[in-house]
Order: sequence, then structure tokens, then C-alpha cells
Amino acid sequence: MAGPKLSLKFVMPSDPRYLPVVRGAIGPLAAAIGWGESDCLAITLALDEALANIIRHAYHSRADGLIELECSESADGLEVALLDKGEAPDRTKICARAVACDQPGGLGTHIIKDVMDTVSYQATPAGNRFVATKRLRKTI
Amino acid sequence: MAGPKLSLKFVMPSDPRYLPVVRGAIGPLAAAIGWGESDCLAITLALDEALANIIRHAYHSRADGLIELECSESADGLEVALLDKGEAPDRTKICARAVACDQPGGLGTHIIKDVMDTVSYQATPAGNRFVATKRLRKTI
Amino acid sequence: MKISIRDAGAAKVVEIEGDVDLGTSPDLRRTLFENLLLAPKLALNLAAIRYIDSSGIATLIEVLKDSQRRNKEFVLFGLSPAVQQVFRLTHVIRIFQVFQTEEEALGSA
Amino acid sequence: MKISIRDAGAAKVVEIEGDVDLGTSPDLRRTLFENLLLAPKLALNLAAIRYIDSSGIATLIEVLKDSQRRNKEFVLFGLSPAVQQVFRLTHVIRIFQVFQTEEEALGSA
Ligand SMILES: Nc1ncnc2c1ncn2[C@@H]1O[C@H](COP(=O)(O)OP(=O)(O)O)[C@@H](O)[C@H]1O
Ligand SMILES: Nc1ncnc2c1ncn2[C@@H]1O[C@H](COP(=O)(O)OP(=O)(O)O)[C@@H](O)[C@H]1O
Repeated sequence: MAGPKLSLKFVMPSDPRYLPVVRGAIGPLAAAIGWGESDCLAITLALDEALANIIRHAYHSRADGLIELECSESADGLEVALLDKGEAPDRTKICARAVACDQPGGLGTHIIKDVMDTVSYQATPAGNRFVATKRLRKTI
Repeated sequence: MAGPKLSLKFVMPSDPRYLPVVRGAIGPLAAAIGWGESDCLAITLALDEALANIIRHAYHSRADGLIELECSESADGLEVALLDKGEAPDRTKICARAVACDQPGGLGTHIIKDVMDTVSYQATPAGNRFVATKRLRKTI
Repeated sequence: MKISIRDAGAAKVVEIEGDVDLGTSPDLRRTLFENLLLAPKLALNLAAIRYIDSSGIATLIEVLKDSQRRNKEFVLFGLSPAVQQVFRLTHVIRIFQVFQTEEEALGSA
Repeated sequence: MKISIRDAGAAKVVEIEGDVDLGTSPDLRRTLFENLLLAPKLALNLAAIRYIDSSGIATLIEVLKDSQRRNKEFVLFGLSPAVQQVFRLTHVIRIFQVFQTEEEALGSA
């Protein structure tokens, strides 16, 4: 098939009540790309955690911030990109907490890193950009 | 809340395997706007039928046509807009079949009209445009 | 969508799981037409269907008509609320024989 | 997300249905903390959870720690495959007492 590849773009307020909309799309998208049920859940979770972090940390739980999400089927898998205009992440805090301990916090960035193949946080003139990719082959 | 309203844009091939992605997003979107479970299903079905019609009729079941879908939360409900570059619909065939008969066909356009408040099919320079809206108040 | 088939006396019970839509209804159509040739009665369990669109409903209508032509029985049971709503929206519920349970569906002959 | 609570002897059984995420976990947190004050033991049924994120897991860890401070019991049962996977991804399964059934969960005291 030489036609268009699937891409989704969400423009959304930083309000947790829209998280189910993103989750509803990303699981079936991962399935359409070719992942099995457990990878689809992992990918859904990773993206949900990245969005939750923007809501909580970049926008300090304000519901009226702007988040742009783009998901696209790439030649070898999935790419997701997020943009926000909130506070930039403190890089030293990302994946800073030790895993397998019993602290209620610090889990999100580990999940994202474990599930996705590449993860990057960039400061751009348009805002904070988060990009993550996952190749179809890798099984988690 | 004076922040951004939710809007989604999907650029997708006219391939039925992407229909679950759209359905996955539209149900939770309708729920976030305020509809109950049964309206959410009806709205999901209406949009799915509109997409299926584009795949089957505008693109004659070719999987590599381009479909653009935009869904947005409006001041009083939901607006969905579809664009395709396939064959334009024959207006005389839309909702042409009598309902409540036992023919396997002609159901989709009736569902769309029953569920949504306004439905329009337009020929534009960019392609065939389908726009449908539904206000939150109306219960079907 | 997953389809599984088993014998129940002379009848066949077909169970569908997941979504029946433009992408999956051709599979359902093929399976139902094939199995209609192999038994005097098909009972379709719709309890595990999460979603069905008008192409799925159209498939069921086609199979029903074919069953009538062949003097066979085609009955439905276990309609989930989602399935019931789509039947209502398409106004076709009355043409089908619909039962609550498999027992009732199989006992109808 | 829907939460329902009932008594089972001296213990309370809390059942959660739907999605536990950033939007709904504050409700779950409040309900669990409140009910921990009312009984020596809370048993949480996770069978009807379709989705749980790290804020949900964090909530469970907080309640567990509070229960330990208060010398109360907080146990989980009925983990769906989706819930099990998120527990695995967050590496926290070992700190919880996890049972298959409500009977086993209640019998553990
Ligand atoms: N998108 C983001 N914007 C700003 N800060 C972030 C973002 N994502 C992560 N962080 C920072 O990284 C830390 C670790 O995040 P995480 O592992 O998800 O755990 P938690 O959110 O529970 O602290 C956060 O506390 C925050 O300081
Ligand atoms: N998006 C579309 N593009 C082209 N033709 C369409 C479109 N939607 C509907 N039609 C026309 O309207 C007719 C009725 O559509 P519908 O009620 O969905 O039933 P069916 O698809 O089973 O024929 C179709 O057969 C087709 O001729």
C-alpha cells in the first residue's frame, strides 16, 4: 500500500478528563500497527504517563494549559510527540527515583523509558517537546 | 475554564483496519463532552458509518485513499468533519432506502441522520466534505 | 473479532467476540454461510460482541434470508446492551428470532 | 470509575470498576483512606478495573503504608491481566498482599 500513513493530532486542554480519549485511540492504533494486547497496553500507559506528567508538572494541575499530541505510524513502528507551553522539566528529576522501591511517586518516567525505545525531552521556541518512538520488533 | 477546547484530527488511509482507532477516540470524547453511554455508542456508530461509506463508496474499497477527520468539542456539543478525494456521493441515494424493511443495505445513512442533529454533504475544491453536528441536550 | 464454533446436537453454536465492523464482517459472513450448509440450525451468541456496525447487521440479514431459502433455522441469543441498541437504531430487531440464553435458542426448533 | 463498598464480617470489601487514572485516582484515594478508618481490614477487588496508571498504583502504595502505620490490613484480589501488567511494569507487586479470590483475601487475617 503506497497510500497515506495514519497520523493523529490532538489539541487538548491539560485536563485529565480528556486522557481517556487519547487512551481510546492509542491502543487500537498500536494494534493496527501490529502490536499484541500486552504491548498495546504498555504503549497506552506510557503515553498516558507522559500526558499526566505534563498536566501535573508542566502545568501544575491547571486544566487550561495547551497540549498538542501527534501520533503517527512510521516505517518501522510508532512515533508520538507532545508539546506543551508550561514549565520545562528539570532533567535531573527524570527517572531519578530508584525502581522497585515502595515510594508512591517517580514511577511515570521509568514506565515511559521501559516501554518506548527512544525518549527525548527538548526545549524549543514553541514549547516543551517530548518525542518517543517504538519499533515494532522489540518486545518488552 | 477559558482554555483550549479539545479537537482531534486524523489523517488516515481508507483502510477499515483503522476504524477501531477512530471508534476508540470518539466514544470517550463524547463521554467527556457529557453524553451518557448509549449516546456515546450512537455517536460512535454514526461516525463509523460515515467513514465506512467513504471507504466503500467514495473509494470503492481501495485501502489507499486519503481521509481526513476532524472532531471538535463545540460550545454546545460535538462537530465532526470528514474529507475525502474519492467519488462524490450521489445525493439521491442518501437515505433513499425505506427503513424498517429487511434489506441488507441502505442502513448507514439513516443511522447517521437519526443520531446526529445536522448532516451535510458538500463538494469542495479540496474534496468531498461531510459535516455533522450534535448538540448535547438532544437525547435520541 | 474472534469466531468459535461448536456442535450442540444437530445445531451449531457460533460465538463471536470483539468488534464486527467493515473490516471484520466479511469473515463473519463467510463463516456463517459455510456453517449454514453443515447443519439444520445455527445459533449465534452475541454476548461477547463489543461493537457491531451496519455491515454486521447487513451480514446477519443476509444469512437469515439464505437460511429461509434453504429451510434452515438461524437464531440469535445473548444480545449485549450495545448490540441491542444497534439493532434498535437499524429497526431490524423484529425480523430475527432472538433468545436470552443458549438453552432457549436451541430449544426453539 | 465506579466505587462500591460493602461489609464482609469486620472487613470492608471495596470494588472498583472502570479506569483509574490521574482524573479518577483522587476519588479512589479519598474513599480508601476514609474506609481504612472504619474497619481493621480493607480488601480491594481489582477484577473490574480496565485500566490503572501510576497515579493509581501510587494511591495503593500510600494506602498500604497508612494501613501499616495504623496496624490495619490492606489486601488486593482479583487482579485482571491488565492490572497485573501495570503492577509488573511498576515493579511494585511484591510489596502487596495479593489473592485470587475474595474468600482467600478475607481469610488471610
Ligand atoms: N512533562 C514534564 N514536565 C515537567 N516535569 C516533568 C515532566 N515529566 C517528568 N517531570 C519531572 O520528573 C519527575 C519524575 O516524574 P515521574 O517519574 O513521572 O514521577 P512523579 O510524576 O510521580 O514525580 C517529576 O516529579 C517532575 O519533576
Ligand atoms: N461518503 C459517501 N460517498 C459516496 N457515496 C455515498 C457516501 N455515503 C453514502 N453514499 C451513497 O448512499 C448510499 C446509501 O448509503 P448507506 O445508507 O450507508 O447504505 P449502503 O452503504 O449499505 O448502500 C450508498 O449506497 C451510496 O450510493
